[in-house]
Amino acid sequence: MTRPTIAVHKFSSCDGCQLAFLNAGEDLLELAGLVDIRHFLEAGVADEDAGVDIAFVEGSISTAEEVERIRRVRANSGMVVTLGACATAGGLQALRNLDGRNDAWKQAVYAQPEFIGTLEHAEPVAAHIDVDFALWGCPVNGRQVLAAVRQLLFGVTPLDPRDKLCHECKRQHAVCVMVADGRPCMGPVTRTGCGALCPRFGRDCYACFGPAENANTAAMGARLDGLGLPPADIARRFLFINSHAPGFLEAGRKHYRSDFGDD
Amino acid sequence: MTERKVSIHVPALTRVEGEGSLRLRIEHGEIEELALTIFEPPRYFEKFLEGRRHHEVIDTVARICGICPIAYQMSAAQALENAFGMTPSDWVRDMRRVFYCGEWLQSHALHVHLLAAPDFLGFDSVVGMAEKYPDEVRRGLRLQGLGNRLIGLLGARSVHPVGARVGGFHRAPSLAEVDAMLDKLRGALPDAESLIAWAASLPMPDDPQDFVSVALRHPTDYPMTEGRIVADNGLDIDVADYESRFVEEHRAQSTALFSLLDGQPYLVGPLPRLNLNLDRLPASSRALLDATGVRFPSDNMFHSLLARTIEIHVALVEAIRLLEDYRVPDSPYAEPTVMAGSGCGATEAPRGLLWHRYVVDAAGIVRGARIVPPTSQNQARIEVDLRRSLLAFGLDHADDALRLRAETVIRNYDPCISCATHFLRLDVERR
Amino acid sequence: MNPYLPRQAEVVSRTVESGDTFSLGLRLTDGEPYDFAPGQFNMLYLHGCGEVPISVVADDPDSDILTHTVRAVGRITRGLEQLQVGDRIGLRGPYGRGWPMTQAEGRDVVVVTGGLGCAPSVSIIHHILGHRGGYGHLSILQGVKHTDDLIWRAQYDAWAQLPDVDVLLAADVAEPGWHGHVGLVTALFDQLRLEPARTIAMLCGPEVMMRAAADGLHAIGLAEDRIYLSMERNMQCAVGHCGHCQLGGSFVCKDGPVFAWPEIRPLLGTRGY
Amino acid sequence: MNSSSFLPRDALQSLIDVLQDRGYRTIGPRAQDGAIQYLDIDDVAQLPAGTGDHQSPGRYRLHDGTSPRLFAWANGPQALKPWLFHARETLWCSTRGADGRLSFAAAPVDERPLAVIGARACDLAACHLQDRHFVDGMTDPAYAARRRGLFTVAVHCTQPAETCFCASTGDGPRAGEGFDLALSELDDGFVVVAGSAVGQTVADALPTRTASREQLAQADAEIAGAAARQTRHLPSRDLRAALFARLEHARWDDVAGRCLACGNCTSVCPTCFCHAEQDVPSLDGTSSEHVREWDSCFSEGHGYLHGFQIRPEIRHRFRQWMTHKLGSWHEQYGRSGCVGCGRCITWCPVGIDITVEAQAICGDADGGNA
Ligand SMILES: Cc1cc2nc3c(=O)[nH]c(=O)nc-3n(C[C@H](O)[C@H](O)[C@H](O)COP(=O)(O)OP(=O)(O)OC[C@H]3O[C@@H](n4cnc5c(N)ncnc54)[C@H](O)[C@@H]3O)c2cc1C
Ligand code: SF4
Ligand code: SF4
Ligand code: SF4
Repeated sequence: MTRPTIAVHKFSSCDGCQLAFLNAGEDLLELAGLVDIRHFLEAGVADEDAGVDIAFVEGSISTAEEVERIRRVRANSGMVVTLGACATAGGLQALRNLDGRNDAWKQAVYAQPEFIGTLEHAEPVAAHIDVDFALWGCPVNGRQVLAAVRQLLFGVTPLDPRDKLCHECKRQHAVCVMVADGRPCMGPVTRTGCGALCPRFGRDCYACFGPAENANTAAMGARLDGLGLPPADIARRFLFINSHAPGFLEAGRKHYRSDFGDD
Repeated sequence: MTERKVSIHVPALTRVEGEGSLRLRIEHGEIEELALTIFEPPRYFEKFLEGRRHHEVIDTVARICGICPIAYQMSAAQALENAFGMTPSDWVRDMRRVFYCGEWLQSHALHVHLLAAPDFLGFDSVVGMAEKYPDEVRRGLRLQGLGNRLIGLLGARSVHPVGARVGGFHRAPSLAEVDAMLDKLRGALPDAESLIAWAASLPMPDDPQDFVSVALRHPTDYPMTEGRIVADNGLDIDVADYESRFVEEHRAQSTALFSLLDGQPYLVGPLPRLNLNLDRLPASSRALLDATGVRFPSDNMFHSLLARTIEIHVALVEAIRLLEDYRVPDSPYAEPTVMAGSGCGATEAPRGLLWHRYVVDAAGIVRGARIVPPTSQNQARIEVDLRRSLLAFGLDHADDALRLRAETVIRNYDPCISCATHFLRLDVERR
Repeated sequence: MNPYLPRQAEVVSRTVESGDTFSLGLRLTDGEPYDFAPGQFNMLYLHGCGEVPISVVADDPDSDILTHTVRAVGRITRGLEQLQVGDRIGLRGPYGRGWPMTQAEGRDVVVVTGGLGCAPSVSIIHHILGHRGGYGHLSILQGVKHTDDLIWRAQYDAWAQLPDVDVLLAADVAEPGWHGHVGLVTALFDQLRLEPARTIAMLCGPEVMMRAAADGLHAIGLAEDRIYLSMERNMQCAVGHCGHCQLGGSFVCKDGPVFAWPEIRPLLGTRGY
Repeated sequence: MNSSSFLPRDALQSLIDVLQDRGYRTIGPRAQDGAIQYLDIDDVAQLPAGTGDHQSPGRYRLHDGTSPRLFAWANGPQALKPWLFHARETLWCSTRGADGRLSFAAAPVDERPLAVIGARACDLAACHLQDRHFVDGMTDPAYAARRRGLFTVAVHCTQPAETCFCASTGDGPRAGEGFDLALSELDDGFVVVAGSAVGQTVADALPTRTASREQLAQADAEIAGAAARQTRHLPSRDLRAALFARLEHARWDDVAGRCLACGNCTSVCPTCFCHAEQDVPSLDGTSSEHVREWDSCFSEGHGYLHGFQIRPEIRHRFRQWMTHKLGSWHEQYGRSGCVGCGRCITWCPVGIDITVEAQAICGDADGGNA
């Protein structure tokens, strides 16, 4: 029996999501026996253009070279799975897309901005190619990644939990930090996946897993307002790690004035 | 002798965090071109911070690097507390050290086993190495996993942990959790001990060279989260004075930025840390080091790997020491009194000194930020080392051997390219 | 007894019915008895992936093979599609209240199905044909979106040859050579040969189709409480615990899936129930 | 069984000790992470002496006081439900051999008996409802095993929160039945009543004395006072007809605009039973745990059919919740699914109030029979 082939590709990112594999401990060795890893630079395997069954892609697309490379990944891969917030929704670096700040920053930062080969926007992978499955989170949850790999090995689509974090928060018996402590928790609009880490640690969720299905961002914004957050702060609650995820972008823009100034 | 013309291009370096490439051109036995290129696109972190409230910084800077988020969080917390004129409680300082021990364990174990050791044992990757050295690889994965769990104790998860905040931690672990962790840490000591002996026995090139070691130095402890910045050239300054001696410079033909100390390349990371702080090692770590027979301070860059294994032991010993005295505090943090100001922070990331400065306004909103990661500090040094290491190795070696040697040299620095690519003042010249 | 625990079943046959529809013949391996009534369903379990409710199409009286006809639409059903003869799965059941075969005794029966709704109703036909004297005239009406979706053509042709059985087929979109009706299945009601007062109707298919059919049959004189519908809802446990299948106060898994029209009429078609 | 005795405050530890001696794991209220939670207790010192609470829609705060009382608070986010109907639990495990054969094994159930000290009337009523769901008819083995081993020490409620309305649903504040022991807390101790034969044997083992007439009178007065202080109520105990007659009421849209569909109300509700199942296989695929976890009618999966969502909008989900809880529950279990604990009001992050919404939709209903 031939083992399925996989590749892990890196684009603009912090490397944290790839660690879901490298941090897997014994599971990493087990995985290496179940699949044939053809390309994974950080693990020492380099064959960028290898044809594979499943390609995992970390990072957002933010240079012309990356646009070209992600197209090659698509062409060489049976399935493309995005790994984490950057690949799935643009990630933190997509903050530069807001209000054309990219150009302003380029001017401010680089002596010769015309040579900086970055695109105006840092974009999710799906803005450039078809994506078969998306794993959210900044970083992804390692257990979720391996579970997805397992389902793919079974020949079945992985589960895609899109429920609000509150469901999981309650299953974990965390005390609600919004109700019991007045914190601006984003759990009610954020998808599950992390295991409700922040509320379990007594703090508010900052939405690193992106928007949940049917997220009522208007009601959420109103609640944050009720907790005393100024509009710019409400905007920043939405415009953080998943600023370009549908739902969050519009919600953030509604409260967003300019340049996040305090008002 | 050599009349051949060699051009080696390693388009994508493997087993380094992030992506970089190396261009090497040798003509008539001379290195005509040697450039380590970082092609990770810039990620503008300092700009993202402007306009955000101080308490958002910790979660933001973690995202600069998935391998050493705690270093970013701890340097930032320190800098902001500094700006607010607050000193964290002893409990907080102890727990930060424990937190940091987790990162050293995790990052060093990852680097030693998954990234560097295959070089010295002649494997392409850890997967191949695991077949021949299953016990060693499993030992590494155990230590790495333990580091992750130790981070989780205070941070909930090991990549971009959520537990840290300005003023302390969001949550204090329970006694039961700490006890369970202590058991695991104690149980890992034999692994760390045998790891040091194993690392000392690895076939290492003997390659002495001149370099300036820079690290933090603490009055009593092995440096991690606090200290003055010192160097073996006599430098001894306060963290706040960093910018007066360290300058980032741009050089032609490279897209990366070089940090220089008084105009010269220098080295940060485990080897300089150890070289400068031998007298701060816990006694048991010191004894293990002495038993290797390797003389420190060492001027062999390849002893970085051995230094990492010593630091894995230090991390275990220190975490055990601090957690043995653990008590649950009344509050795991102190709320900062926000005021306008500016503050610096520096900690010893696994890869070396990580320096931050923030300017905040009276509302606690960040107005300016500067972050100097270890990889940019080592940049100049890596190129110097590459040039002379390859010459010492002998340019008439076959291409593959040259390439492997070059990669080995680079990987030995454990460069973290994601960290390095938030550079802000970057002048680019192309020909 | 743990009501959630599956039994092992072996795939003994696999038939492709159409592009996305296939039938699995399953045999329980534990040798324990298994009995079901027409209209009941099983939970089929794909190892490591999950469970789905699937109706029992028919049991072959001469063997112990349970046939399930499945349309591959999502995670699990596409996984089931990959099974080969000899593979093992989990099976628990049967569950639910099936078709009113007792109430139907001595009556004319009209079976109206849409799409894969034909699967759960094949058992009705088998039962009637197996107890031919016990029932009156049998009308079988099946509607599909496209003629390509029609499975079991030969079977329908065979049934149509039997005495006292009418088979009427309809397709919204027909390929050339189609002899059935083009349009909605409900338009076939004028062609029905039945005695409304002594007729019982059994419907299975998309809810819109069932509502239209129930209205249409009522209009031609069938009593409301003689019209039965088989409902579909999300089911996780199949024993009335998980709560997903609730339709008002009814648990579709145990109070249904077959309901008399008046039982569910108030909520049927109300968006959200 | 009905004779009342008095247990002095300083002898309360004996209750924990007796229960532990009899093999019970003892659970009781503790103030942790800012809320009263039912957790393991070994020592009365762990109980929340003097702690009280302020609750209002979407808000919960504990406060310290000087009272010696240990049960002078209204219920926290959860009570019995998580101990009987676990938030996440493996039902069975599937193992695949090298030859492809599968074998299935039920997950082991921790059958160690549990004693809960401090259960409230509303929670006992809710437990009774969950028994109807999980035990009567098709029996859930894990729930039933835990239920069999459960010993409840009720404490009649004297401190209702602003959000409580158990008096209006008829479920409190006095624990009427379904307990093994019931306590009334007074300043100097507890009036103890046994509610079962086992309860009586435990009561007999306690260093009690006879309760005085005054003590009994005060205990009754405090409970009555608690009922009188409740301000919220539902328009009627049976809102089935009224609700289902108003499925197109404009209020559903109004509440949908405010509702986050976060499912907190269903998670804290002591009677909600919905759950989902999923498989958690090992990485090598040889074994797989079939796990169930709390789900909610506010989740996407609850109303999902392939390619079709029964309840796509928040309005449908909220309406499903309320028409079930207050309406179709009557069809299923002969009463409303609400025991008036008020949790869904307090723990809703945006403070949606079931009594207000019910009033807005059915307020004009004639005793719910409109
Ligand atoms: C009583 C009953 C009898 C059925 N009989 C048949 C039959 O004979 N043949 C057939 O092909 N189909 C039948 N179905 C429908 C079949 O159960 C669904 O197509 C199947 O559950 C889809 O699962 P999936 O994982 O492939 O799809 P996905 O869309 O990936 O669904 C994911 C999950 O959602 C749930 N789900 C999705 N759709 C349905 C649905 N329609 N009903 C219940 N749960 C659902 C399941 O839990 C499923 O695992 C029947 C459904 C019911 C309720
Ligand atoms: S803490 Fe946050 S995630 Fe948890 S229930 Fe409250 S609002 Fe939801
Ligand atoms: S609680 Fe929110 S911010 Fe915290 S880890 Fe989970 S999704 Fe991310
Ligand atoms: S519906 Fe609300 S008040 Fe009623 S029992 Fe449930 S949580 Fe308590």
